[in-house]
Amino acid sequence: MSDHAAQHDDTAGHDHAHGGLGKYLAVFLALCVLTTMSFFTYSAAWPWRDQPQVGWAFMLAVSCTKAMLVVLFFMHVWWEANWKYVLTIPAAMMALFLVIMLIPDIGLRNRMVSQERALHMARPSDVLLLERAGEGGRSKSSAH
Amino acid sequence: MSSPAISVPHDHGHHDHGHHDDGHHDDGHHGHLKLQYQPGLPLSRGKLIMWLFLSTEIMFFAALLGSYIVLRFGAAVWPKPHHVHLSEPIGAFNTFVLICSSVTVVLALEAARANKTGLAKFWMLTTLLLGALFLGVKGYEYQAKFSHGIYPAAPHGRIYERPDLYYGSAVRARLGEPAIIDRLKQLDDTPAADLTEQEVAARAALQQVRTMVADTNQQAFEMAVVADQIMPLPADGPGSEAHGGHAQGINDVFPWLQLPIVIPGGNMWASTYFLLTGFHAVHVVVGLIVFAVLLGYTLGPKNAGMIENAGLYWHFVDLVWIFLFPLLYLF
Amino acid sequence: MNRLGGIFWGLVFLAVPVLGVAVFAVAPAINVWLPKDISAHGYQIDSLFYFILALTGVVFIATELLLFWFIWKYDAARGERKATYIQGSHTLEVVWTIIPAATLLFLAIYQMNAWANVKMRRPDMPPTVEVVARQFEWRLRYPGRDGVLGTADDLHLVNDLHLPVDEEILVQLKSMDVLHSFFLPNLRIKQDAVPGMKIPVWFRATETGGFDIVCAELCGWGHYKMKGRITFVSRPEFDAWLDRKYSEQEATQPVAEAVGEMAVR
Amino acid sequence: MSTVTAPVSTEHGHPPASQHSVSTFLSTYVFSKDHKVIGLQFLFSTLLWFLIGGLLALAVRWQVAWPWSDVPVVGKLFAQQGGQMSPEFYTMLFTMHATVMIFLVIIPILAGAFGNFLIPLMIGADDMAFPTLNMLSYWFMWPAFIAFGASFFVEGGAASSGWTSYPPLSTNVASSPGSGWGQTLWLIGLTFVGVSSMLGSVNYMTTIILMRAPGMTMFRLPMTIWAMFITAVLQAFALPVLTAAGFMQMSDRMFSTGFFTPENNIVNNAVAGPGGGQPLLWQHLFWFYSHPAVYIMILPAMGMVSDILTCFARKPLFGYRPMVYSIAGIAGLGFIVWGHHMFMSGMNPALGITFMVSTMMIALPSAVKTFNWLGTVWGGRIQFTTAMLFALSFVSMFIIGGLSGIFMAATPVDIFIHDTYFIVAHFHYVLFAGTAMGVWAAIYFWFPKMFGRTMNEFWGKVHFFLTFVFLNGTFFTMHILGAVGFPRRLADAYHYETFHHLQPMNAFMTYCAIGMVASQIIFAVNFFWSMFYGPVAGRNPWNANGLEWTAPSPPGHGNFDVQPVVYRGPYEYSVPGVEKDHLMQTDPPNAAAAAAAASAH
Ligand code: HEA
Ligand code: HEA
Ligand code: CUA
Ligand SMILES: [Cu+2]
Repeated sequence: MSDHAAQHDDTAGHDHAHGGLGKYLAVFLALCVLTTMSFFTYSAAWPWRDQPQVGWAFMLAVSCTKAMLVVLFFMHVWWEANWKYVLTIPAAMMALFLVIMLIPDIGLRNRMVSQERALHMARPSDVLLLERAGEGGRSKSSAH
Repeated sequence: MSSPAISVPHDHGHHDHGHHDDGHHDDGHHGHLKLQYQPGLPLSRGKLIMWLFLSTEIMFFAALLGSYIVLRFGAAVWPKPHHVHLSEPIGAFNTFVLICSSVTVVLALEAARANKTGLAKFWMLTTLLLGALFLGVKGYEYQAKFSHGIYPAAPHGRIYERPDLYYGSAVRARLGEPAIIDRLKQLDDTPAADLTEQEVAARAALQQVRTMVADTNQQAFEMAVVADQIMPLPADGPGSEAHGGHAQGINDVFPWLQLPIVIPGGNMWASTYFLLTGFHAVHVVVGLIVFAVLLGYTLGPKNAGMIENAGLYWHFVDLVWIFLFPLLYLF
Repeated sequence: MNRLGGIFWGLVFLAVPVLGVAVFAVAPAINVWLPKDISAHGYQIDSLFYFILALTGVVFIATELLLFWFIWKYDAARGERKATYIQGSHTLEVVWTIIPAATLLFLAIYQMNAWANVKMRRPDMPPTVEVVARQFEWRLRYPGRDGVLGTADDLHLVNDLHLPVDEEILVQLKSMDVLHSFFLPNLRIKQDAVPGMKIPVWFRATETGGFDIVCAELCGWGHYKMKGRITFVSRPEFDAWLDRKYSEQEATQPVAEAVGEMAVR
Repeated sequence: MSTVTAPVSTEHGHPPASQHSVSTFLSTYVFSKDHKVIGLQFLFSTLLWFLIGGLLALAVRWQVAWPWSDVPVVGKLFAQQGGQMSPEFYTMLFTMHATVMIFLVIIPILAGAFGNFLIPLMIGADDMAFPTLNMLSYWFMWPAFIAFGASFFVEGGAASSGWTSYPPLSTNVASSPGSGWGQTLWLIGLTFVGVSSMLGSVNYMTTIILMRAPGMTMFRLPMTIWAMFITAVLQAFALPVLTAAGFMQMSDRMFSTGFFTPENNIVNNAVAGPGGGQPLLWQHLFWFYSHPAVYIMILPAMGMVSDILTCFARKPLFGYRPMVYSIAGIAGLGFIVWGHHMFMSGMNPALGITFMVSTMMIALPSAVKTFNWLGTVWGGRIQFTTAMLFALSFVSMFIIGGLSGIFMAATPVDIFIHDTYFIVAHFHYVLFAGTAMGVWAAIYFWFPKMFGRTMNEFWGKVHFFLTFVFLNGTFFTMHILGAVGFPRRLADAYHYETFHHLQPMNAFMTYCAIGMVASQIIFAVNFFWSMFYGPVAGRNPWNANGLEWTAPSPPGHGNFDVQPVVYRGPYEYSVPGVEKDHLMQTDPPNAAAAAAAASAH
């Protein structure tokens, strides 16, 4: 820490003009609203209830917007030079590339799955089974 | 080389005074020359190294999150949040807490720059408290998982993937443990009058479970019924009331039972959930330590750089949560 | 540094390409070379090997000789000449980027077919045999008389793989515990066995005889001794062998059953 | 030429020496924040581990050549079977050999020792940007030293699943009986190495970006610095992925999570855990780091060799900018080729094709580098110093190692040679014959700057000659062993019909390996002797032109006694029309001033 401590922020001068309570509060409100918006996918008004992918895409878009807001305003990137993208964009690209390359072997691992494994793997039918057991079984014993 | 002949050709503006005025180093200074440097990027060393560090953190969380994404979307079944006692409102509340703390830390920075040291301290303290609150809520959530037996642990967690023979024999084995046999006997002998209505019902259900698993020739559906009695999976989709929305299982009524439970996909869920939130929590803890240290300083313009760097780190922690929250709680 | 220095070191560096080439020239003669290839596809791999050997051989000899030549010629002890002041050459840079780029791109495209033949163009047929790797043995399962894997009449064996010659073989490769690798040096086949995955491996042998099955992925202390044998025989012989093994198994049903249980579970 | 030496440096070095000597000793030599001291700490530690790694290699070689025969001398130490090696011990040997060599020798000697020592000196800074962090990055190596070292002595022995540590072998305690702590300690050690490297790399980047001497623009940086800079970028971006994967593996081992194990993974007749994951996930994450890591293990050597070649060829570097761009190209491409280690792993074969193409392409920047080195030597005035010989051999050997990489990059050929000694030959050529030779070049070259004295040239050359001969004897032969398909990691392969005739060849290689390790005695003696009794070196014994040569040898605290100002690029050798055969980076532009400066020297 002491090393950091030593660094007086001599560029602080740049930032003084920016920011300000009002802007931060606006960003804060936007973040809160966006967070609440993620829940929109759960509401009855959401049209794509049987296509979860749409909801996921929506929520990721919301998250990315939130991330942008935090990076741009709270992390002051909006007011500063673009050099920070030099670091973060390649990192983000590499991260994305890693995930994409993981898809065929891990994301689609069930394509090559062995019977021994499949036999012990949870299946959607198990969930149905449990749900059916829930309806039948609980009404029988009626714990509630 | 004759030193006087060389004069520094340009004045390098404000950012290359860059000598580290490191406190620990100061006593050594009179010994050597104060060097001047070529202008590099228009920012302080502290800020640069912090951004570089954050880039490495991006890769760290990319590996964790990336693994989570492919493991999850490759799985045949993934539990719904309710199956694993994950509560969206609590998660959303924690998101809110972190957003607030992100605001307070910028406010602390602004206050410090404006030389309002008292105010800066106040905001810093608020940030610290918000961070602690976040951890507290996290701890509460963990506790809820643990108490339901939702964790991966050697040699086995209590989560079973499918209501099959293996599950049945695991329940049988648990019921056959000497300590449990005693408790069961005790329970059987308790007159119904001494029990609540719920307990009586649960006792009946338990009786049913015991006979069902005793028969080694069970069908999958019977095991599903057993699993449902022990810890029911809520059948309702999204939109239902959150935690507690499910009916109480035997495990909930008699916590000492700790019978194995069935959550399809639950083991991998638990593994990734604890991995991701665990490492996020570790980062929060580090942030709190930093804030605690900062509180020991005068938070004026002189130390604004420190606050800014700590803030950058804190915003990053917030950023990770911004992605964790929907991925873990809402998807 | 005296004059001898340059000459001496020049020769030391010259020895690298000279002896290097010599080693590769002598190796086949002393039978330290690619083992006999008995597969239908192996020639593609071997010829690619030779092609790359020739290509890299040329690059190797050329660069090493240049290095030797420069060491020899530009020894400081040779006269009081000043070094050439040259910062680089744009043309040269372009040339020695483009030529290797073209070569390598060609190589990349040229080999795709061989790769696809061995790993991507899976023959459309039921598996001939299932190979399940396990610490430290190869468990084999033949479909038995009904020709379907996974039924009660499967034939179970360990380490002793017999297959018909001149026929397309599809092996279904699995592992029970850790990673192993199914390596058939004489068939130019290698494929890791991964627990939880079933991986198809196909080949066609062109010669009869017995050959090694090597485990080529570290799988624990006994990795070195995880040896199997693969024997190619003619179809009639194979059928006879299968029959014999089958009756042996029936005679000792309970034992074989237990082995089978293990292999599936 | 002035010979300002040690006295000056002590004057500058530790002013408060007289006051409290114990704490000064600690803060000067042990918990020092001076980049030079930290660099030397790294150097000594890594050389020590180099020795250990080399001895482990000898034990490996012994078993391969004469399986199950009594191990001489040390045999009694691990007397499992009366001096004879057990197969599980063999797996530990090569695992720890590779772990030590890679994580405790090559990476820290390049980035830690030379990165630390050279970066501030060559860019004209008085220290790293964050000296305390720098000190921590050294001290974070110690838990790793201890963890790796201790792992030999714990119950069940050291890690034994190869340096690649593939699960489920590594995650499943039952799969290698008795291996309780070894693998866990390995993971702990790896984490600390990771933290150390991460701290180092962000610090180096900051230093190189912000603390260059006036006039030292990015394109006036010596290649060493460029290489160190890009290596730091590689580390910063690749390492966290391994750290994350390491934590996942640790959790698989300790909490039976199943990131890397499938369902129903039966080892030794027992189900291992709930599973649910995929073994290939580890391989992807591991190689996402470890492929860039092989470039982390060679780029700094490439940079240093470039500097040494120019100095002793008395010529500018051929194609400075292409050299810089090719390093960047290697780094960039290095991130998208990791799958070439997994061609046979069960990875999707279509994915294999994309990785094959990118792997082929990564030979391009390497080609550019190789040809530019040749161009640098061409037309020079070569001085055969020990450092130069090692640098030349780096080029010569890297070509061999690189070309064998092409065989493996060709997926169909890799089917046959994957996991054979062909691979072992490949990576020893790039790692040992390449990087280690580069490191020796750098040691001989910068030794005067480190200790103020030069190493003995005659014994240096003897060391070079013996190492060069023996290394080729050991490793070149491995290519043809690989061509037979001789598998790696086998304690004894002679019971296979295919390989039974290869024992004499292996015996030959082992003799050479013994010779190679024995030759290092010459080096060790020369090194320590020269530290105290070698001929005193001036500031610039090689007439090189980098900034580090304007500082005293060894440089005092703060490095420079004169503010360095840079007027030119790093390779101004044999400039036409200039009398002197080299112009320092600090020599002012006009000829008159240059001449004046020359006479002032
Ligand atoms: C410093 C370390 C280093 C370096 C620099 C390299 C460089 C390269 N490596 Fe290597 N590699 C390792 C260390 C290294 N490697 C290690 C440690 C392993 C094994 C890990 C393990 O399994 O334990 C390995 C394994 C390995 C494999 C996996 C093999 C297998 O397990 O089956 C492959 C496959 O493609 C590969 C390829 C390459 C290629 C194409 C290069 C290229 O970068 C080489 C480029 C250079 C040249 C090509 C030479 C110079 C160029 C010319 C003279 C121009 C003309 C050339 C042509 C036109 C061909 N390497
Ligand atoms: C940088 C990496 C590096 C280096 C330098 C070496 C060096 C050597 N290696 Fe190794 N090796 C690997 C990395 C390295 N290796 C890796 C990654 C593997 C794969 C492991 C796996 O499969 O998981 C491997 C595997 C491996 C095998 C294959 C084992 C098997 O698969 O069964 C063999 C076999 O011959 C071998 C031999 C050698 C030999 C003889 C040396 C010799 O060159 C060693 C020579 C040693 C010295 C010359 C020591 C010198 C000492 C000093 C200089 C100190 C002086 C001291 C002072 C001044 C204080 N190594
Ligand atoms: Cu099985 Cu190695
Ligand atoms: Cu690689």
